Amino acid sequence: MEQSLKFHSKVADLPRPVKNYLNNDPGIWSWMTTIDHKRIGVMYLVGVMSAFLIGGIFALLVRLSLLTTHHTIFGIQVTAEVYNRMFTLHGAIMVFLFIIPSVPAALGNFVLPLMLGAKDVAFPRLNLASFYLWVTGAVMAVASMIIGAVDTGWTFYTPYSTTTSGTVTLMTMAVFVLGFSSIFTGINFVATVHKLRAPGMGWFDMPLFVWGIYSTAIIQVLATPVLGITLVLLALERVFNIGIFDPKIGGDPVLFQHFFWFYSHPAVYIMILPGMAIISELIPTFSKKTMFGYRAVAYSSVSLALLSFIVWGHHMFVAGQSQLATVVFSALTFLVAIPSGVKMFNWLGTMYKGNISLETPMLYAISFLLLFAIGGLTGIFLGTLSVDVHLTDTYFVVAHFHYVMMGGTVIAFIGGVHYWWPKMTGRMYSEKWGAIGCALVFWGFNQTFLTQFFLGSKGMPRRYYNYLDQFQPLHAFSTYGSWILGAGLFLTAINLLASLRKPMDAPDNPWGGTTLEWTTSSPPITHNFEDQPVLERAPYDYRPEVVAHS
Amino acid sequence: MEWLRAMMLPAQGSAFAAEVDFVYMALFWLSVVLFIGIAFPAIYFAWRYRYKPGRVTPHQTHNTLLEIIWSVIPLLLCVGIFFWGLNGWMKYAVAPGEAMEIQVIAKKWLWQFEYPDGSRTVNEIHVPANKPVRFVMTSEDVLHDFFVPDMRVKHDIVPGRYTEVWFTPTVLGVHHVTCAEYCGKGHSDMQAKLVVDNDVDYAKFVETGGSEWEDYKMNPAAWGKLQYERKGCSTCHTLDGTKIASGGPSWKGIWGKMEKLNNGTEVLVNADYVRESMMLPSAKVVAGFEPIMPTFQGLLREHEIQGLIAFIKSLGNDPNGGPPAPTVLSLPPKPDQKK
Amino acid sequence: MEQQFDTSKIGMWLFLATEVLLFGGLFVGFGLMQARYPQEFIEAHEHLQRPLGALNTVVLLISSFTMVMGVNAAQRSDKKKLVMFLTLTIICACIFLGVKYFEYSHKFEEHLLPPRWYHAQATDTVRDAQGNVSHGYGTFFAFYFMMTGLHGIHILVGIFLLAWIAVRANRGEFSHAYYTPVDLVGLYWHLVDLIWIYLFPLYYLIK
Amino acid sequence: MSTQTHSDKHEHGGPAVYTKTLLALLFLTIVTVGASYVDFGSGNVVIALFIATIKASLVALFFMHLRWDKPVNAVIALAGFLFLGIFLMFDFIDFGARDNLRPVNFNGMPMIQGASGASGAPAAAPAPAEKKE
Repeated sequence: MEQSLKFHSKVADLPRPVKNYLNNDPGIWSWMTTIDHKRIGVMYLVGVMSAFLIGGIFALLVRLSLLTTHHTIFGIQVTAEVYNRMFTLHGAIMVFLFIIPSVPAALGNFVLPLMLGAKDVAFPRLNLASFYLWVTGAVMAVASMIIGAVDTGWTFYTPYSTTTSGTVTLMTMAVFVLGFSSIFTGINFVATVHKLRAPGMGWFDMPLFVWGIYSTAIIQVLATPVLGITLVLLALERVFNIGIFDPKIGGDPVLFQHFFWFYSHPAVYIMILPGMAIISELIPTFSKKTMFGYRAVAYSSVSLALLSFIVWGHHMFVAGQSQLATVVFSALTFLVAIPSGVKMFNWLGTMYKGNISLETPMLYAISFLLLFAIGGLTGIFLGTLSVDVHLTDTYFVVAHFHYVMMGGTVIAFIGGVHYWWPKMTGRMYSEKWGAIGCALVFWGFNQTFLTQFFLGSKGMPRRYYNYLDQFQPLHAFSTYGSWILGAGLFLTAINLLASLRKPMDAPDNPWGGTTLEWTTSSPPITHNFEDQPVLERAPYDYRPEVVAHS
Repeated sequence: MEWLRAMMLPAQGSAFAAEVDFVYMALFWLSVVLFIGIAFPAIYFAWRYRYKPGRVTPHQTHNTLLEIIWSVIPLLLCVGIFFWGLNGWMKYAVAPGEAMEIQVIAKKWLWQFEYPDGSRTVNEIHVPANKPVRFVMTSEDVLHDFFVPDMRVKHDIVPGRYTEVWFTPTVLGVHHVTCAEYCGKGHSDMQAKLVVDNDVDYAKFVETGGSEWEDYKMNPAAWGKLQYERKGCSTCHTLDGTKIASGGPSWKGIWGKMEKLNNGTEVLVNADYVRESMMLPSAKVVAGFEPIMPTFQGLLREHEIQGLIAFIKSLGNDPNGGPPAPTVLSLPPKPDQKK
Repeated sequence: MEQQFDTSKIGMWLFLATEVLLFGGLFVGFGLMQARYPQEFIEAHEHLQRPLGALNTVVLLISSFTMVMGVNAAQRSDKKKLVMFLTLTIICACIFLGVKYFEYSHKFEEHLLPPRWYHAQATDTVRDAQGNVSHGYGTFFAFYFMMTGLHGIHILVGIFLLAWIAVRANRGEFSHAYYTPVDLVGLYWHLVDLIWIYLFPLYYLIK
Repeated sequence: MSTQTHSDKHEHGGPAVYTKTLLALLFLTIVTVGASYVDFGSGNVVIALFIATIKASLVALFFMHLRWDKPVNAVIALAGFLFLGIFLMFDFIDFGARDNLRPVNFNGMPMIQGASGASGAPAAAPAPAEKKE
C-alpha cells in the first residue's frame, strides 16, 4: 500500500464525497436502467469478464484434449464433434463477446468521458441500448450452445456453415446483434470526441487513449455493418438457399471470405488499437516523462485504422482469390508494419531517461512491449508470400494471432483494469499479488503459444482433433503452459476481487497521472466533476513546474 | 545452423522447399535481431531509469528526424521482404507447361486422385521423382486444403471450381499430405500419402496400382485389410460391431447374414452383394442407415475388390444362421490393368 | 441546444454511413454476381416492369421533396404545414409500398424467385447440356428480393417514424427552437430515397 | 428568403431551392429512363450510374443540407461511400483476374454433395425448371 501511494500528491485529497456514482442511487433497478456511462462501463466489465471466463474454460478444455493423442479430459472421451464445438465456441465467445467490447465498451465507457472532462457520452440512452444489445447477443450465443451446437469455427466459412447441422443460424444472429451493439458504441464515441471535449482541449490535447478509442470507433462504424449484412446473407443462405455463397446453386464460397474479412480484418484493429491506446497511457504515466512523439502516436492510430480496411485479402492468399489480388494485398499488408513500429519506438523513446516505477500496470505494459513485438514480427513471416504459403492455416497462425490478441490486447486490457481499478472502485489491490499474477500470466502465455510457432512451422494444421505422434511433446508442453496461464489469470482475478472487501482507501490520483480522470474523486461522483474542468496543460507533461502548478 | 532449421521446419522434399526455408530462416534471424532491439531497451530502461523519488525527467516532446528514420528504414526493409517473398511465390504460382497433371477431388473426408490415364487412387498418390507434377483440384462438398508440408505448398480446394498447386519432388520416399482447411468431423483424419518413386517403381505403380499387390497372392484378407484402411472404408465402417454416427454398418460378423434393407426386403451378404454395395451403394441400403456412401466405381481395381470381399469374409460369419460362406475363394482374374 | 442539435446530427450521419455500408454489401454482391452471370442478369431484368420502377422513383422523389418542405415548415414553426407535409410524405411512402406489393405478387405468380424456387421462363437462353437453366436467373431475383426487401423494410420503418413525428408535431412539440427529431427523420428518409436512386437503374434500366 | 419568422441560422435553402431541386431530379429521371431505351452497349451502365450519382448528390447537397452543413457531416457521408468503393474495388481485383482453370481430362464439374441449406432440399436438384406446379 505504502508503495503504491508514492506518487500521491503531497497536497491532501479533496474531502471524499459521501455520494459517488456507486452508492448514489443503490438498488439493482437503478443500475439496470442507468444511463451513467460509468455504471454502464462497470456492467460491461462484469459482462465481458464473464465471457472471458467461459471462453477461457473452453480454451483450457481444448488444450486439455490435445494433451495426448487419446483425446480424454479427466478420463472422459472427447469426440471430434465435441472438440470442434469447443474450439468454435472458444473463438466466437472470445472474439465477439469478449475482446471486441472489452476495451472500448468496458474501459472506454468508463474512462473516455472522464478524460474529455465531460459529464457523460454524447448519447447516454444509446449507450444503455448498446449494453442491452450486447446482453441479448450473449444470451442468444449461449442459447445456441445449449439447445444445439455450432461447429463451424468462429469464421463461419461457407459452404461448411451453410450445410452443417446445428444452431448456426441462431449463432450468426447473435453475432449480428452484437455487431449492432458495437456500432452503437462506435457512433457514441465518435460523436462524444467531436462534441464533448472540455473547454480548452484541442484535438492534440486529447489523451492518446482517446485517440486510440476514436480510431477504433471509426472502424466500428464503417466496418461492422458489412459483418451485419454478411451474417444476414449467411442466414438467408441457410434458410432460403439464395445462392450467393453456396456453390451448389451457383454461388461463390470465396465471396463469403471477402465479405467476412472486410469486417473481420478491421475488427483485428478494433481489438488491438484500444490495447495500444492503454499502453500509450501507462508508459508516460509510470515513466513520469513527457510522451515522446505524441503526434506520431496519434497519427499512427488513425493511419492503422485506415490501413486496416485495405489489407483483408491477406487472410486469403491460398483461398482461391486471384493471384493479382494476392500480390496487391501482400504489398499493402507490409504497410501496417510502419505505424506499428512508430508506436513501438515512441514508447521506448518515452521510457528513455524516464523515472520508471514498476507497479502492476507498468509490468503489464512492459509485457505488452515484448509480446506484441513477437506478434508483430511473426506477422512479417505471414505477410511474405512464399513463406505464408507454408505457414498459413497452421498453428503458426494460431500462435501469431494469440500473441497479438492475447499478448497484445488482453495483456493491455488487464493492465488497464489495474490502472483504472482505484478510480472505478475506490480501492487499491495488493501490488505484490498483482506482480505475481502478471509474472505467471507472462510465463504461462509464452509457454503456451511460443511452442505453437514451432508446431506450426513443422506443419501442424490448425483446428485438428488428431495429430501425428511426432507433435505430442510440443502439444503437451503447450498444454502445461495453459495451466500456468490459467493460474495467473485466476490469481489476478482473486487479487482484484479481494480488494473490494476493503474500505475505500484509494487516493484520487494514485499513479501521478496527468489526464483529467485523475482530477476527480475516486470513485467519481455521478456527474463526474464538481465543476466543469478546464484544460490547463497538455497530457503527459511531467515538467516539475507544470506538475507543481496543477 | 542446419539443426535449427531442422528443428523448426519439416524435411525438404523439393528445391522449392529449400528456397522457402532460406527466406524463413532469414526472417527468423531478422526477427531475433529486431526483437532484441526492442526487448533489450525496454528491460534495460526499466532497470537503468528505475524510480528514484525526486528525479526530474527531461521534457522531450518529439524528434522529427528520429520519427522519419524509424518510419523509412522499416518501410525499406518491408519493401525488400515483399519482393523477396513475391519472387519465391511466383515459382509456386506458375506451374511449368510440361508438368504431369493429377486431378484431385477432395470430399469429406478422403482424397481421390485421378491420373492422366484415367486410373484413380484414394488417399495415396505416387509421383515420379524429379519431374514437375501439377495438381488440379476441386471439392465435392465443402472447402478443403491440399497441404504438403515437405514441399512447402498448400492451396485451398473450392467446390464449384478448380484450383492448382505444383511442385517438383526430389526426395524419394513417403511424404505427408494433409487437409489444412477446416472441413468438419474428419478434418484431422483427412490424410494422404505422397509416395515419390524412382522411375522403375513408378512404372510398376502405374501397372498395378501399388507394389503390395504381390502380397495379394499370399493372403487375400490381409490385402483386403490394407484396402480397408487405405481406401477410406474405415472412415465409416468399423470392425468391432460398433456404429459410427452418419456412417455405415460395421463389417463384423455380417458375412452370410440376411440383412434387412430399408425398403423392407432382405438380402444375403455374399460376394455379389458386397461388390454391388461398392459399385452401386444406394441400390440396397441396410435398414437404419442413410444412403450416404459414395460409389467406388472406377476407384477400385478388380483385385482390390476381391481383397475386400476376402477381408469381410475373414471377419467371421453371423452366428445366428444364414447359409455358411463358401470356403473356397475362386481364383481372382488377372488384375485389371488400367492403361 | 445548439450543441445538442449538432451532436445529434453527427450521430445521425454516422448511422447513415453504417446504412450505406449495410446496403453496400448487397450492392457489391450484386455487382460481382452480375459480372459472373451477365447474360442471365440482362434477360432476368426484362421481367421487371420499367414503368412501375419509374413511377416509384417519381413517388419517392416527391416524398423527399415533401419531407424537406416539412423540415422547412418546422424551422418556421409552421405547425399546420409541418403536419400536412409529413402526411403527404407518408401517403407517398404508402403508394410506393403499394406498387411494390403489386410487383412482388407478380413475381411470385411467375415464380421469378431465388434459385431454389425459380421456374424457368421461355426466354431464358443460358442452359446447360441437359437443358437446365443457369442459376444466374435465380440469383438475380435473390438479389432483387433482398435489396428491394431491405429497402422496403426501411420504408416501413420510415412510415412509423414519420407517423410518430407527425403526432408529436400535431401536439405542437416542434418549433424553430427545437425540431431535431424532424430533421433526423428527414435525413433518414432522404437516405432511403438516395438508395432507391441507385437501385432503380441497377435493376430496371441496365442492359 | 425566410424572414417571415424569427431568423434562424439553421434555415437554409427554402421552398424555391427545394422545388428547383425536385424538378431537376424528375428531369434526370426522365433522361435516365429515356437513355435506357437506347443501346449504348456497355455505355448504358456508365450513363445510368453517372446520372444516379448526380441525382444522389442533389439529394445529399440540398435535401440533406450538406451544402450548408458543418463539413464534418459531409466527411462522414463521403467516408461511407469511400469505404464502399474500396470494398468494391478490391473484390473486382480478385474476381476480374481469376483464371478459369480446368483439368485436362475434364468431364463436367463433380456434383456437389451435401444438404443445401437447413431445410434439407434434395441433393443435386439444380433444375427447378423440371418442377411442375
